[in-house]
This record gives sequence, structure tokens and C-alpha cells, in this order.
Amino acid sequence: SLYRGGLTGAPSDKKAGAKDGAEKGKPHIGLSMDTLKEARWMRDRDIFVAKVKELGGEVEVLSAGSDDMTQIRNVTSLITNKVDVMVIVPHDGAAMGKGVDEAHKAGIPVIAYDRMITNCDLDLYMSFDNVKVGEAQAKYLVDHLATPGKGRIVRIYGAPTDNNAKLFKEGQDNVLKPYIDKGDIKVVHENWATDWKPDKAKDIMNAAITNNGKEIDGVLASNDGTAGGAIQALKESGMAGKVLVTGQDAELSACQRIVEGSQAMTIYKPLERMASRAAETAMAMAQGKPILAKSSVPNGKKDVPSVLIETTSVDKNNMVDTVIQDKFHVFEEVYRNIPEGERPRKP
Amino acid sequence: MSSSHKIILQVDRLTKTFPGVRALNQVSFDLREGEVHSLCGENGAGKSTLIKCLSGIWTHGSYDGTIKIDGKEAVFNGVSDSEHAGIAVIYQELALVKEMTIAENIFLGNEPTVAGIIDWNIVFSETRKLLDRYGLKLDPASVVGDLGVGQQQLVEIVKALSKNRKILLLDEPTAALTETEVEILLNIIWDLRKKGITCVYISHKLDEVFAISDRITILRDGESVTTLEASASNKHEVIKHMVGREITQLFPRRPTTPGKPLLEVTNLNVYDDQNDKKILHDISFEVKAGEVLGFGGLMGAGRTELIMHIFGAYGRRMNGNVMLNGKSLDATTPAKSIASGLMLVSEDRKRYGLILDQSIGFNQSLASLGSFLTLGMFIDGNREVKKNWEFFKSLRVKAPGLDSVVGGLSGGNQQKVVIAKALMTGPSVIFLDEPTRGIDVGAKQEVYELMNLLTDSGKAVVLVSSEMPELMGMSDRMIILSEGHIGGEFKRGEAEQHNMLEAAMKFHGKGNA
Amino acid sequence: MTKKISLRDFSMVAGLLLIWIFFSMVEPNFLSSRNLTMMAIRLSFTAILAFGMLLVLLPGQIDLSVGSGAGMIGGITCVLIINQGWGAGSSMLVALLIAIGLWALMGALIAFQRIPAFIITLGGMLVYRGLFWRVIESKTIPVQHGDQANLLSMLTTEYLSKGLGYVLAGILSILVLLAIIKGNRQRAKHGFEVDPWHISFLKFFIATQVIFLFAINMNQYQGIPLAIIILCIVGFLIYVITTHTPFGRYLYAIGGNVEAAVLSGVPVNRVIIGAFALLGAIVALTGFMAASYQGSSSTTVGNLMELDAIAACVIGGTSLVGGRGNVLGVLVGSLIMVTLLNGMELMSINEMDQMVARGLVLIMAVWLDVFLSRKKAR
Amino acid sequence: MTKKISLRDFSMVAGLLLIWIFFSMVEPNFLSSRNLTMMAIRLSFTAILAFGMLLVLLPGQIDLSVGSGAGMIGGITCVLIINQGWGAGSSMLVALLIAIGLWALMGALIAFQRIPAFIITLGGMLVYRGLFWRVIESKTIPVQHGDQANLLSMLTTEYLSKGLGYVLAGILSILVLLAIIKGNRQRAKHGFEVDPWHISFLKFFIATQVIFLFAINMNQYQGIPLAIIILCIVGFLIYVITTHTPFGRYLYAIGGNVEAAVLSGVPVNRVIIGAFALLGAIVALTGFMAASYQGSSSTTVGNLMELDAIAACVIGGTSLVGGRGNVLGVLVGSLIMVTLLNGMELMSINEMDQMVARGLVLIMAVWLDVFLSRKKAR
Ligand SMILES: Nc1ncnc2c1ncn2[C@@H]1O[C@H](COP(=O)(O)OP(=O)(O)OP(=O)(O)O)[C@@H](O)[C@H]1O
Ligand SMILES: Nc1ncnc2c1ncn2[C@@H]1O[C@H](COP(=O)(O)OP(=O)(O)OP(=O)(O)O)[C@@H](O)[C@H]1O
Ligand SMILES: [Mg+2]
Ligand SMILES: [Mg+2]
Repeated sequence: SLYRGGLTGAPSDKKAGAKDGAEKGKPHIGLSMDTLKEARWMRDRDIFVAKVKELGGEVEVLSAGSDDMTQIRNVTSLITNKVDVMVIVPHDGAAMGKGVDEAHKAGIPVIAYDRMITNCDLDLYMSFDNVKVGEAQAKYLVDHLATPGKGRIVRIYGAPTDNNAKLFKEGQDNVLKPYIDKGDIKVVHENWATDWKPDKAKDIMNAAITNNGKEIDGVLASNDGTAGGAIQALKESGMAGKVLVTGQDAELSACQRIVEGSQAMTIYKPLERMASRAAETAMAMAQGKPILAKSSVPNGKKDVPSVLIETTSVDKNNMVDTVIQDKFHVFEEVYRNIPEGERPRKP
Repeated sequence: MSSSHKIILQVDRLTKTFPGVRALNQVSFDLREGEVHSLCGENGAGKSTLIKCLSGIWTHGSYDGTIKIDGKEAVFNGVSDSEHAGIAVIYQELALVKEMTIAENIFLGNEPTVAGIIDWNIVFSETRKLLDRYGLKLDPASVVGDLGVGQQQLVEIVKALSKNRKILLLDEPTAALTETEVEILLNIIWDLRKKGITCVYISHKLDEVFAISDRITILRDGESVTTLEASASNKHEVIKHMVGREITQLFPRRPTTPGKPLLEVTNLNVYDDQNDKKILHDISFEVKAGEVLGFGGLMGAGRTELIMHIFGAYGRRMNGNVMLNGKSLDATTPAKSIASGLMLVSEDRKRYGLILDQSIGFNQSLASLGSFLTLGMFIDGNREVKKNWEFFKSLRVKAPGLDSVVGGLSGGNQQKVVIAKALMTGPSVIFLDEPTRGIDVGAKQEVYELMNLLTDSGKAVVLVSSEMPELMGMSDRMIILSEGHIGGEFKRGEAEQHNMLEAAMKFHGKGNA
Repeated sequence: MTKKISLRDFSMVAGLLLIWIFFSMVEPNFLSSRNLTMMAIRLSFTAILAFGMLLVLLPGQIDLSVGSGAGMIGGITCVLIINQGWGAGSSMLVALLIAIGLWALMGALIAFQRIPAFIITLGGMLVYRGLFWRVIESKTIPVQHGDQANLLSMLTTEYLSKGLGYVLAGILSILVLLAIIKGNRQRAKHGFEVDPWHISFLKFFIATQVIFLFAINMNQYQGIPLAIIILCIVGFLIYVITTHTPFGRYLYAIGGNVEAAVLSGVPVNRVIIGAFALLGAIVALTGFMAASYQGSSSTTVGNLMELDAIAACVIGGTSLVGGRGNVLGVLVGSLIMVTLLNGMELMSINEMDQMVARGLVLIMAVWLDVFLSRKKAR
Repeated sequence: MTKKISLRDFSMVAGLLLIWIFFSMVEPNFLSSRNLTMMAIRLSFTAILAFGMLLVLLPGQIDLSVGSGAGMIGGITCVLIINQGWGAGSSMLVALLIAIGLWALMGALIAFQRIPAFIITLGGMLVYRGLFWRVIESKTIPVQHGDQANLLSMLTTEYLSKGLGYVLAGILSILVLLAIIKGNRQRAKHGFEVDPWHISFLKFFIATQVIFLFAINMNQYQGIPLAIIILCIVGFLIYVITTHTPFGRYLYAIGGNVEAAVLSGVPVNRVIIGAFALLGAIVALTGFMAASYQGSSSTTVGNLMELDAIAACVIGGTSLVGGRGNVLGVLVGSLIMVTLLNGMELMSINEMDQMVARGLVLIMAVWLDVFLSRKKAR
């Protein structure tokens, strides 16, 4: 489908009223983020801001500290500051519909970034598919168990208060269900990690080990932080490296663990690609240019034109070709704790 | 008599001002080695302030004038400096930590240590020795909060003495003591004097002052009026200097003919659940309109407990009956008593009487807000202020206005505010618990006059007092309590002090089973 | 009889003005009527909760559970409306009653069982949050079905029509005039000094000025927000309660000296329970407004609100040990907090630096307070 | 002269036993030596932080910043080790000094400027959290390079060899014996009553029993954890400080009656600053251990730790207004908290119900405390 700037208002008229200090006609983009509490989001922000600057616009960034109400307030502030286009990384997609409505009332088009905003007249959605992420994690785990498709696993979910954690779980369930129903895969322990806390994940893992001893084949951890906590527990019980552990986000410390062998995989999301794509799209919208979106995703109210970006499962074998190739992390950093001789060839 | 005339401490033109108040104005006095030197003055005359300058609480530089010790100027930047200079103080307000043991309190700030570690054995054995030396039968390990006020006061005195200082400042040490305890204290001071220790002694009880002092310095309105040799002076002279006028009659009671009984108490037995013991046994009495009924007895006899119980603020009634104005009163809270026409002025005004951070007006009307309501729920500020002014003026409270904060007033004026609060509830029977404790002669007169006015207008007063002369001088009838029992009842003028003491001792040792 | 403006009160207002001047210089949109409207709405529920907190701080108590409590109450209301299909009014009424009941219960535990309020309400904070998440099943529940605005959703999204706004401002001005005249009559009747007429006129003039300026400014955007009307009503009620009723006096008396209060016939237990029950009602109102503001109830509603409320009270000169504090101070304290947050957002200051700034402002404000109160006689 | 075990102390221990019995019945692995070891490690830093909190609660203060402070200190250490390439020892030393400096500063503001501790430390909580996230740039920073264990990472992951464990247990038993003998001699010298020999023997016997049982049990898994040794050392130090030094007595005196303390020549300001400085050192230690436990420093380290520490103190009988509390009680309080969390985790109870349970236990424990202390004479 095709999106045309000015569809929901007249952003080009608004430029006249743009923030003081901005030259007339210089597009003004607002970025409302869930949080900067995780390194991943700092990175998204940096890439986005750099790209917009490069394209001749300027960005105003606010982060909400993982609080829905703060984020609503942030959106309000951005409207007050008369941005031309708003990019929102919602903390909770269901709660942010109100923010979109407010922006539209002021004639500002909105792009949802990374997470869908539901039940509203959203203009564009750009994301990695969170359900797919969950599916990929579970699929990797199932395929790489000692006897593929069979085993005893521990599941560590994310924050029960985080909607994404539920989407990851949903994806994982999609893959695991047939195996569990058949009785091939047994979930021996599961719980939610408050606030995605690594030490909580460690406590969960410790309880699992206490109850099941060493008979654990895999840990389906929903992100790299919780994976790190679980691995810490495994390490202390001498089980690290013998148990498959999944992750997500391709954090530096997770990549290091993968090449060292204590973590099996992580989900790599090419942030660079998505953030700069989002920047380009936002600039185009601000200038009233047409946007091409290949797919669409329903959000409860309409089919939102969407740009979906592929994620990759990364393990020891494709680390160099993905994360390092994309300059997401530096080779030396990732292989820092691996003796020179044992490192793969630097690309 | 050991008074050499060597002067060990000299105060020269000391001036200390608080915002709005000049507490001390060019005060000068000197202290001879080995004497007992009393400070007398009305409430707010500046006695405690002077002591606080000498003890380093008001630090050097916060006042004008000089303090010299052994001829050298003393610069105190804190309590520890004055301690180093050999000064020990017993303050008007108890300075003990209630949760700690006697031994810990006595050595607080002064613990004997070996390599930084306290040697508890020394602490406890030294404390035992000290207590023995001053004739106190107390266990060093008992918790101070469990002791009576008098015993606490003695502990505090022992604490000050433990430091072997050469100058001892005592600010109203006997205000809360029973006669026997006062005896013990005066003996201790007498002993110290023989050992060459110099004492500065503050008390509103002139008998004590004359019993113990070598010299007396009188303060009035922050100025030092004069210094008298005790042996060459008398009470009347001191009082005259203190108040600036003659006071002819110490206890101006004007008896009236009693009317109908207002408060009747029969067979009251009261149990204290917290301490798990029976406090009052078979108490019966009545008070008639226009009458002052006095309650006497030793400290701990249960007088405060009795009136607090009737008022609804203490203990559990096992049996017995209270009638007020012919109606049965079964007060479980003070609120109910006040509503039925009973009011109480407690013995500890700072703790139980006043909201110190609030204004005079706030305090005065606190107990009678219900009488200023409009529309059944809002306070009519104008009526309230008007009434407050009436009482403020008629009680002659010395303060700039109703908005002054109560905490900044002197003891006597605070007491007047408490009484004003009580009177504003319009009680028919009023309990006064030690109403003149710690207030000066002039203020006492005014309180006594107030009692006369109350009885003149057909109200009844119940007076609890530990001062025998006051009790005998102001009561129409007296009941002496002994260990929670009635030990005896006397009419005005019938009793001698020794009869009353006998009655007070009557149930000693067989009381609280 | 005349209340003098203390150095402290003055300096707080001066501080507020400085902050305003600073932000209006670095951010030209700060004083736009749109932004002022946004701030007013935001202020409304921050200040209302702080008023409630004042009620329990005065008698020397504290409540750490108001944040998660407000979240829970909002959650219950949304669940009743959306999942149970109840009407907004009846849902809110039920939630309000639940809140009053729970807070009265906490008050009773504090008053009769003498469990420190800090502990009861810390426990309450955990319990309410747990229950909250259960009630909404960790989901996001909207405040209304689709676009059908209801009583709940209107709380923070409704504006008075411009005409009505001016009418209201006019009525208010007349009320002020009447109050001044009646006050003077009463004073005269009781034989007190009466303000000379030019002072009375000045008072009236300034009040009217402020009222109309505000109305004009708000009307330049969408009109006077309903939320501000609610704030004014609650603020006025709490002002009357704390200063003109025995209940209010008793709050101060208990905070100043409980024992003396008991012997003066103050029904201490009932007053404390009453204060908590009132706070409960305010928590419910805050919960409604917060949900309405966000447009939904989700797990993060109410996070840290207790700290904002306590901070607003303390910045406004309320003592944490009780006995000192007033409605006007708390309003100024809330305004400082809200302005600061709003201004920093307009400047796009990031999360971390915002936290640091809030922490420092809190400390500085109280430091100033302590410093100034020490200057005057103790 | 002998310290009697009060009903209250007894009932807390009884409560703890009940909780243990309950969990060992529903979860057979609860009493496994592995789980006991895990609990011991968890206990170590919970209790250490609670001991530090005790130091400021005794003189009637409070510290809400310890959680985010511990996070920040851990973060600084990890950044120095990983990003700056410093050694673990020197990094920890620098972080320790920073912590002591910051807490002494907060203590000074509280003591000299009379700003309520609640406010200073609430501000501190925000400031430290903001700084923390800046320091680690919201990343996850591991405590060690790859698998190269260092001083920091060993804090909670190292175990004593089994032999060494037994040797230590032996030495400890001998020390107990010597202490009992010396104590009796000293008492005799000063003319106090001395325990009859069979009581002395009983004391020794029980102490040795407990020590060896613990050592044997731990050795069945991986040995005695280093963390427990640290806990014992810190606990012993705090015990000696609070009960056997003037500084410790002053903490109680200030909490009991500040004015009396001042009049007795207690250097109140210095004591309060000292207490906060000591707490700073403990916060640093807790920060190290928490990072070591998690294996890394990330933004959530330290969240809500302040509430756990305060709760442990209060459950252990510490008064929030100061003057009452002791090391043993706090240890029992921490143990109750840790047991509860561990047991619920083994049962896979979800977060919401865990929160509700924690809140209720907190309230019940304090209720019991209040109830029992009221029974005995006040
Ligand atoms: N800290 C203070 N702040 C303000 N005023 C004070 C302070 N301390 C004392 N004053 C004032 O100084 C004056 C002298 O008080 P002081 O306590 O010395 O009197 P006093 O002679 O000891 O009276 P009393 O017999 O009642 O104890 C009084 O007017 C009192 O109100
Ligand atoms: N706070 C206290 N209150 C009452 N008695 C105390 C206190 N502190 C110490 N004692 C007593 O003082 C004596 C010497 O104390 P010391 O601490 O040296 O003995 P201890 O047996 O080592 O005591 P602790 O249990 O403190 O280790 C002992 O009889 C002890 O019971
Ligand atoms: Mg005095
Ligand atoms: Mg008495």
C-alpha cells in the first residue's frame, strides 16, 4: 500500500511553526522511546538521530523510563514542540493508541517503531516481528537439542508487565506446543523474570537446578540479560556449555558468551538497517513524499502499512558473517577472551 | 564552712538574646570555691538560660559578655568543653535515655574502653559502687524507663557526680522528687560541699534554698538584681526581690460553703494491664460544689493514676462507680469526660499538656472546638479568637499575642495556657495535677487566685500536690493516698504534717499484691 | 490575626518563578497556551494526590501505597467497564468504595494496632501491586469502549466551552467579592480590626485578575480543562477541612503531640482512620484521573506516584514528622515538580539526567526550607 | 544481669522455623544442601545490607538510596575492570572510597544541615540511579573478562575447600571456648556472678554443634561459600560495634533521646556521619556482591534492595524511630525474607502472588512484634 504525507493532516504547513532555531523548512522529527535503560535502545536512538541529521533534518528524543503515562506525556510534549512526524517506540502498544490520536489531532503522522500500536489509525509500522523472534528462539532450541526434538527444558520469560515478553512467549509456544503435547519436550520449570532482571533469572535457574539436578537440556531464555543470569547459575553448578541457552538482542556480552560456548544463540536484529530505514521514512513523510510499504499488519482497527525487517538467529557459526560483518560489534571485542590462535579469520 | 573566698567562676555582663526576647541582660555573678550558690527568680527570669551558657549548650559567641574560670576566659564550643573545664550539669528536663540501663546511662559519653572496646564489667561494677556510695538501692542493669521519675532524677544526679567535677550546676533537681528523695539529695549536696565541690542550685522551693545555700543570687527579667548572704536574709526578702513587690499571703484560700456533691466516686478498683498490677483499691470520695479537695501522698501513691482513670485516660476498671452531676460517668476516653463537664490539667505540661510547635490560640481552644461550630462542622474563627483573647487576658499570659508559639514561653506562662485550655471547656469539676510545679511565686499566686474564682462560681476543684504546705494551705479537705489505698482524710486546719505522713505510710509494704 | 507571608513561603514562590522564567527563556513553547493546558492537566492529579498525602503527613503518618493503590483502583474500574460491561459511573462508585474501605482498614491497623504506617503501607504497596496485575491480568485495559467517551475517560480529556469558562470565572470573582465583604462584616461584628477598603479592593482586584488571566489563557487553546475544575474543588475542600474544621485542627494537634491531643479530648484513633479514609477517596480519584490521562490501565500506572506526592508535600514545606504543612504550600510544591518535569521534557533531556535533576531539586528545595526555617526563631 | 530471651525473639525464631517446616514439606528439595548453599549465598548480601541499614535506623535515620547506590558502585567497579582494564582489587578500592565519600557527604547534610534523611536519601536514590545508567551506558558489563575469575567475581562464587572448612569450624569452636572461659574469669574478677560450669559447657556444646552441622551440610555440596564467611565477618564486626564500642552505644542513645545524648557529651553529628560512612562501605560491599552474584552489572541491579533491607530490619525487631534493634534480630529478619523468596521460587509461584505474600508477611511480622512488645511492660 502507499502512504502519502499529508494524508492525516498537512505536515508541510506546520513547518512554518516549527521550533525556533530550526531553519524554515528543516524537517523536525520527534522520537518517543520506551526507555534508554537498555543499551539496545541507545543504539537505535544514535543511529536514527545520525541518519536524520545526515538527511538534513533534526530530531527531538524523549524516553519514558518504561512507564506508559510518562510516554503519553512525552508524546504531548513533542506535539507541543510541533514536530512534523513522530516515531514512537511504545512501551505498551495497547496503551499508546491515545498518543497516536493526540498526534493526529495536531496533524502529525505517526510511525510505530519495533512494536505495534493497536486500535488506532496508525500511519506506518516498522518492526522485527516479535512473535517470529519467539518462534526462532524455540526452533533453534528444538533443532539443536542433543536428540533434536526431545529433551527437558527450562523456560524463563521476560517481565510479565511487558507486552513484548508475551509476544515472545506466544511465538515460542507456537513452535513448542506440538512437541510438548507429544511428550517429547518437557518443561521442567518456568517463571517470569521481574523487570527482565538477570539476577531474578539466576534465581529461577537455581530453583530449576535444585529441583531437577543436572537433567536439563536447554534453557529458553527470552533475552540476553536473562540468559546471562541463567548462565551464571549454570556456571556455578558446572553446567555451563553443556546446556543450550537461547537469547535475543545480540548484546556484546552475549556474543562473547556465544563464541566462548556458554550460550548457544541469540537473535540478531539489524538495528542499523531498521533505524536508518525509519529515519529515511520519517524524513520522507515530513517532506510529503510517498512511502512504499510492501506488507500490512492488522492492529485491531485497520491494516497498517508495514515495513518488516528480517531477524537472524546467530550462533558460533555465523557470528562473523552477521553481527561482525554488519559492524554491529567489533571483531576484537567479541573475541576478546578467545586466544588469538583459536579465533576465526577476521573478515 | 569551707568557703575560702577564692573565686573560681566569674560571669561578667552576660547578655543573651533570642529573637524577640532578651533572656539575659548584663548578668554578673561570681562563684566562690566550695559554696552552694542558689539562683532564684520568677519563671522566665533567665536561670536556665544562664546555666546553658555555663554548660556550653549556648556556645561561645552566641552571647555577649565573658565567663571566667579560675581567672581565665572560658571558651565553650560544646558540652564537652565545659566538661573538660570541670563543670557538670543536671538539667531541668531529664537527660536520660529511657531504653538504656542505669549503668549505660551513667557512663554514656564517658565509656571506659580497652582498645576501643567497652569494658562492660567496669561499667557495671563502677555503677554499683556509685549507687552504693550515694545510698541508692537500685540495680545497675535495670532499664531507666522502668524507674519512677524521682529515681530517674537521682540517677541523673549520680551520673553528673560520677564525673568527679569541681563545679556542679543543678537546675530544679527537686521539682519531681518526694520529700524523702529531696532529703537524700540535700544530704548528697551537703557531702559534696564538705569535699570542696562548688554547687549552683536552682529551685522555686525557698525552704530548700535556705536550707542549703551559702549565698543567693536573684534574677528578675533577665537581670541580676542582687546577691544575698543566706544567713543574713529571709524568704520575704527574696520573694520581694524576685517579684518586685511584697507578697503578703502565701496561700490565699477563700473557703466557701460547699453545695451539692458534683463528683461521687464509690469503691473504685483499677487494674493496670500494661504493668500487670492492681493500682487502686476501694477508693471512695466525693467533691462538692465550691470545694477544693486535695490529694496528698508519696510519689507513686497512685494520685495521678486515680484522676487519670476517672478522666478516662488510664487503666481498666475492675469495679466501682463514678457519678458526675448526678449522672453516671463511665468515661473510656477523655473526650467523653470533657463532654460531661470534667477536665484535667496534667502534671507534665510539656508532655501531656501542650502542642509546643503551635500557637497559644491553637492550644487554648483545642479542647473546646466543638463550641465554636457554625453549620455544625466549621469553626467560626472570629468567635474562637474572641474567646481566646478573653482567657488570654484574664489569665494574664505574658506573650506578644495569641499567635506566639507556645514552645517559646516560660514554664509559668505555659502552665497558664494549659489552664486556659481547661477552663475554656467550661468544666464543673476540674482536676489540677501539680498545677504549680516549676512555676514561680508570682504565678503560683495567680493559680491560687484562679482556684478561688472557680470555687466562687460553684465549681469543684480536685488538687493533687506533693508540696505539703500548698496542699494544706489550699485544700478545704484532704485525702491522703498510700500505695493505692485511702490512707486518711483530714479537714482543713485539722492536720499536722506528721499525721499526714503517717497516713501516707499506712499501707507501705502491704499494698500492691 | 493577620497572617504574615513568611520568608519561606516567599522563597518557594520565588523559586517557582525562577524556574518558569528559565524554561520560558530556553523553550519558547513553554508558555504557549497549549503547554500551559497540558501542565494544568498534569498538575491536577499530581496535586490532588499530594493533598491526600498531606492529610496523613500532618498527623505524622505516611503512605507509601498510594501509587500502586491508585493503579489498582484504576485497573478495577477499567475491568468493570470493559470486561464486565458496567457503566462508568457505577464502576467508579464501586472502586471508590473499595478504596475507602481499604484505606480505612489500613488506618485502623495503624490507629488501633499501633503498627507503624511506614510498614503497613509498604506492605500495602506490594499487596496492591500484586492484586492490580492480577486484576488486569497484566494486560492493557482501555478506559472506554472504542470512541464512546464516558465519565471516566472525560475526567482529563474534557474542556469547558469557552463561554462557560468565562461565566465560571465571573461567578468565582463574585464569590470572592462576597467572601471579602462577609469576612469584613463578621470581623466588624466581633469588634476586630477591619481591612481598610483599598486593601480589600486590592485583594479582590488581584484575585479577579488571576482568575481571568487563567481563563483567557486556557481559552486560547481548548478551554478550561475539567481536570482543573476538579483540582480546584478538591483543593478548596482540603483547605477548608484542614483549617476550618475540628477534624483538621486535630490532624495538626496529633502531629504536634499525640499525648497532649488525647488528654485534650481529641479522638485520635477516629481522626487517623478518617484521614486515611479520606486519602483512600483521593487515591481512587487519582486512580481514575491517571487511567483517564493514559487512556487505559496498564501495569505501570501509579509507579513512583507515592514518591512524587511525598516530594511535592515536602518541597511545599510539610514536615515528615507531622504538625506542619498546608494546602497552598503543597500546591506550590506540586507545581514545582510538574513544571520541572514538563520543562525538562520540552528540552528533551534524557531519562537519566532527568532523574539526577529531580533528585537534586528535591534535596535543594528541602535544604532551602530547613535553612530558612532555622533563620527564624525556633 | 543476664540477658533473658524475650517472648518476641522467641516468636520470630518460631515463625522462621514454621516457614522452614512448611517449605520442606511442600518442596522436598528445600532442605537439600544445594538449596541451603544457594540460600546462604542469597542471604549473605541481603543480610549485610540490612546490617548497614541497622546502623542508620538505630539513631532514627533511614536510607532509601542503598539499592541504587549499590547498583552504581557495582557498575563503577565493572566499568573500571572491563572498560578501563584496571585490576579487580584496585577498582573495588576506588569504588569503596567513592561510596564512603558519598555516604559521609549525605551523613554530613543530615547531621549539620538537618535535612531529613528520608529526603536526602530519596534524592540520592534518583541521583545515583541516573548516574549508574550513565556510567554503564545502559549496557550489561560483565564482572570478569571471559572465564578469568577475579576478586570481584569470586565474592559469591568461591567456596572453601572441604578440609579448610572443617579447620575453620574447629578454630571457631576453640575461640568460643576461650571467650567463655575469659568472660567467666573477668566476671569473677569484678565480683559478678559466674555461670555454673555446666551452663558454660552447654553454651559451648550448642555453639560447636551449630558450627559443625553447618560446615558438614555445606561440604555436602561444594563447601562453605566465601560469601558466608564475609557475612560472618561483617556480622561480627557490626555486633561488636553496636554492643561493645562507645560509637555503637551512641547510636542507641541518639535514637533513644537525642537531647540526652547531646547533654551527655555524645558527638551526635560525628556519630551520624560515621554511621552513614560505615553504611557507605557496606553499600559498596553489597554492590560488589550483587554484581558478582549476577555475573554482571546491568541497569536493574539494586532495584528495591532498600525496601528489602528495611523490611529485614523491621521484621527483625528494629524500630523505625530509632533506639531499638540488634544484629541477631536483623539476621533472623533477613533469613525470613530470603527463605520466603527462595521457597516461593522453588514452588514457581508467580510474581504477583510473590508480591502479595511478601507484603502480607511484612505486615504480619510487625503486627506480631507490636503485639508482643505491648504485652510486656513499656
Ligand atoms: N531556645 C529559646 N528560644 C527562644 N526563647 C527562649 C529559649 N530559651 C529560653 N527562652 C526565653 O528566655 C527567657 C528565659 O528563659 P529561662 O528558661 O532561662 O527561664 P527560667 O528562669 O529558667 O524559668 P523557669 O523557672 O520557668 O524554668 C524566657 O522568656 C524564655 O521564653
Ligand atoms: N547492655 C547491657 N545491659 C545489661 N547488662 C549488660 C549489658 N552489656 C553487658 N552487660 C553485662 O555486663 C557483663 C560484661 O559484659 P560483656 O559484654 O563483657 O560480657 P559477655 O558475656 O561477653 O556479653 P555479650 O553477650 O555482650 O557478649 C555481662 O554480665 C553482661 O551480661
Ligand atoms: Mg528553667
Ligand atoms: Mg503524680
